[in-house]
Amino acid sequence: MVSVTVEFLGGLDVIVNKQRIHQVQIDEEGVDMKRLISYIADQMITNKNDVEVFLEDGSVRPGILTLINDTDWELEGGEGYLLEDKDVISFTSTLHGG
Amino acid sequence: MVSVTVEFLGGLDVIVNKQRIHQVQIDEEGVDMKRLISYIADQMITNKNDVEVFLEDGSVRPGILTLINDTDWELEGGEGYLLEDKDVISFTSTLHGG
Amino acid sequence: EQEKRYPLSLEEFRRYGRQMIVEDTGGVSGQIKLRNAKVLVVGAGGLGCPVLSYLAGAGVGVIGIVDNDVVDTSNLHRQVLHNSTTVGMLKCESARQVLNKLNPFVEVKTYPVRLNNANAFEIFEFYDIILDATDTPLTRYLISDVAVNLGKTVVSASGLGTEGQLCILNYNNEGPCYRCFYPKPPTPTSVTSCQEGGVIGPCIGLVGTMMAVETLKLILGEYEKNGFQPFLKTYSGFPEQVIRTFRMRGKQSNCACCGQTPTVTRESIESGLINYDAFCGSRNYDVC
Amino acid sequence: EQEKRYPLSLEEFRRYGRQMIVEDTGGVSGQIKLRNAKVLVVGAGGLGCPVLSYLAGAGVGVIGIVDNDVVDTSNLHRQVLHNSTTVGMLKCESARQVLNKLNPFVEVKTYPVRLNNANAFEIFEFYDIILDATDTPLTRYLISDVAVNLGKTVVSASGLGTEGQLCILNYNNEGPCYRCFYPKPPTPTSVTSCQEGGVIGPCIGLVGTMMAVETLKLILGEYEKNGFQPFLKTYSGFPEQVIRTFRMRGKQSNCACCGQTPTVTRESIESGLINYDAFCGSRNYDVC
Ligand SMILES: [Zn+2]
Ligand SMILES: [Zn+2]
Repeated sequence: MVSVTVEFLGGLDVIVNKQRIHQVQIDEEGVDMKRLISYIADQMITNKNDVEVFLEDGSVRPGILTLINDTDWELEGGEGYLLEDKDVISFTSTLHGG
Repeated sequence: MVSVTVEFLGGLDVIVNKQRIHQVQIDEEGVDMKRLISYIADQMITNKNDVEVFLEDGSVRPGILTLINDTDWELEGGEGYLLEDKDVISFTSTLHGG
Repeated sequence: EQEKRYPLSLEEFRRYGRQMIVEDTGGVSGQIKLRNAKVLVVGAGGLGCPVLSYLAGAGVGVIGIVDNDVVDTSNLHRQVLHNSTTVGMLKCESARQVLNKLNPFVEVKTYPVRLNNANAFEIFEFYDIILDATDTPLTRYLISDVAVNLGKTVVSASGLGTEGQLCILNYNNEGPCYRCFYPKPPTPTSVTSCQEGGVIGPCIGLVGTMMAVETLKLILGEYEKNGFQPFLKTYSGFPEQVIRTFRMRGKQSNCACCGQTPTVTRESIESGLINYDAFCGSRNYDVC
Repeated sequence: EQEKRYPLSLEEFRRYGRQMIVEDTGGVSGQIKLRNAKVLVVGAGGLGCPVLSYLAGAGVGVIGIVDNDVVDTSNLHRQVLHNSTTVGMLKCESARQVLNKLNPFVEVKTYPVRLNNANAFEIFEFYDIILDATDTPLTRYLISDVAVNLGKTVVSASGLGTEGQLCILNYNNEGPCYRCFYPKPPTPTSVTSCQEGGVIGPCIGLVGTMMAVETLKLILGEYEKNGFQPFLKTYSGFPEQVIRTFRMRGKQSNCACCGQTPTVTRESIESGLINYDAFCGSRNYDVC
């Protein structure tokens, strides 16, 4: 079981009831980022048409940055990172306006 | 014994060797803010003429804000607050330029 | 004719459309709040320049500017609303000319005076929100004291070098005032103003821009919606750009101005009983 | 005569004195670095306006502006360098007029063209630092790709609504480039630009002001002194003003542009082999 904070930034909150910050608890052992991502797609995105805003080919869509405790997930092991209690996982879409 | 981080912001670092962030360890029991302040005046301010920039009538000079873990020390008990390990204590002088 | 049927003119829809479609602004009703708002900016210097531009751009109905200083070449690295051709002109007038061209829908009132005990109430009364963009402790106490006595909210900021600070005072007559934070004034010798201390243009400009954001939030009712918690924000530009938010004390019941038995009243201020010069030490008052 | 004896003229001392006394600027030697610097700003919109003002104010020797758009009334709530009397004028020209008056010591070069595969190298070559203040993914890839191939550092920012993002790309040819962060472009339909999304003036302005601070730090050698760690900063204005700093990946050895076997080369870009339109979807390119 693991309990983490998940943030949807840069406008991404539109896919999760316009709520930026979510407390997420997953009652499984060894939850990695890959599992969290599928959990978000299955359990948290209310309108299933919005899943493609978040996922592409089974992974986080290009243009969305994924952060683990304010650090690029590439530096933390990416999809294989094992979640720990109190981790803060952030997804932010890249903005393009200027 | 207690080990805390002490920050000198808003230009106050000039009185402590121009170093903003200090790790401070005091080998005593029951260290409160009042003791930390006297410790800073006695042990950390290198030029004794600078003590009056930090202290007035034995307490932190008017115009300097004192924060305990990013919270106004007035909300945390002021001089009587007992330090805990890993606390972050910040002193910042009030700026007036515009 | 058209003005009667629609709350905003077509030209206003065109001008403000891009901000009206941002959900936080509240669309048409938010734009009308902005048009009905009257904001006084004390100081058209490093903080005041970006504040004035963005408030005028957003369509704040009336903007007052208090500043009795004239534009100097040494201001221009940070006071980017003014320019080399307005050197020697009153800053409030130099600013007014630019704002009138930026947005003719906004009424700009100028007060080329030094704010003091005698004139502050008269100037403040007309406005909803007061912005403290000045540079001396003297004026910071005066602005807060007068605003509390008139029941106005203050957005107060300051900056020096590469750093800045921002807070909201007397929010809705519920939040703390300047004297709640600083019951005793600093000794004059310990205060550095930008006169002597130096300042980096975009660092003070960033804090001024933060003031504009806070002012829009006040007008649009953002704090009504989400609640107000007293805070002080600090910005530093070097070595890394960081905003920190400190949670601050609330209104103090023993505050000399906003407390239960205030001594800093309209009478004591206007009569000169509260002597701001002696209180803070007699320093040259220059909005810079 | 005087120019020969002193590195700066008396007029320059007067104009820049207040920033030169800030320790972080490095005084005279820092001011000379600023005077020798050549900075290109792509986009004179919501980000570009404050950047241009503060860089000109600070005394950056040559400032180039790339923008082929004209000023529209709907820009003015956030693009506060322009005004109602320059509606219809090219933005780069409108900006140049203001900057020339703000600081006659600064040379302003204008490029009223749409940046593309064919002209980017020629324009970029003259400059030391490139600022990406544009609003489409297409241009963000193009700017990063060309800068990497010419060995230039990029300050890249964007904003929408009440939020913004900022990073430094290809820092000193050591840091990551845009493709290191985003190897695959987003699908066009998932991208909102300010064309449709709306934006609050001082929020995008604050991010533009952050760009100016980063540019001054690059010119003054701040990152040489303290070391560079790849980062992405995000700003949000509502409900609370916050800057967050994310620690980001470094240069990727498999990056198509800055990696060990690059396919995105000057030749492949200029020949049109890299098709930015197809790559990112064909969207209208408008710097707004
Ligand atoms: Zn009070
Ligand atoms: Zn790369």
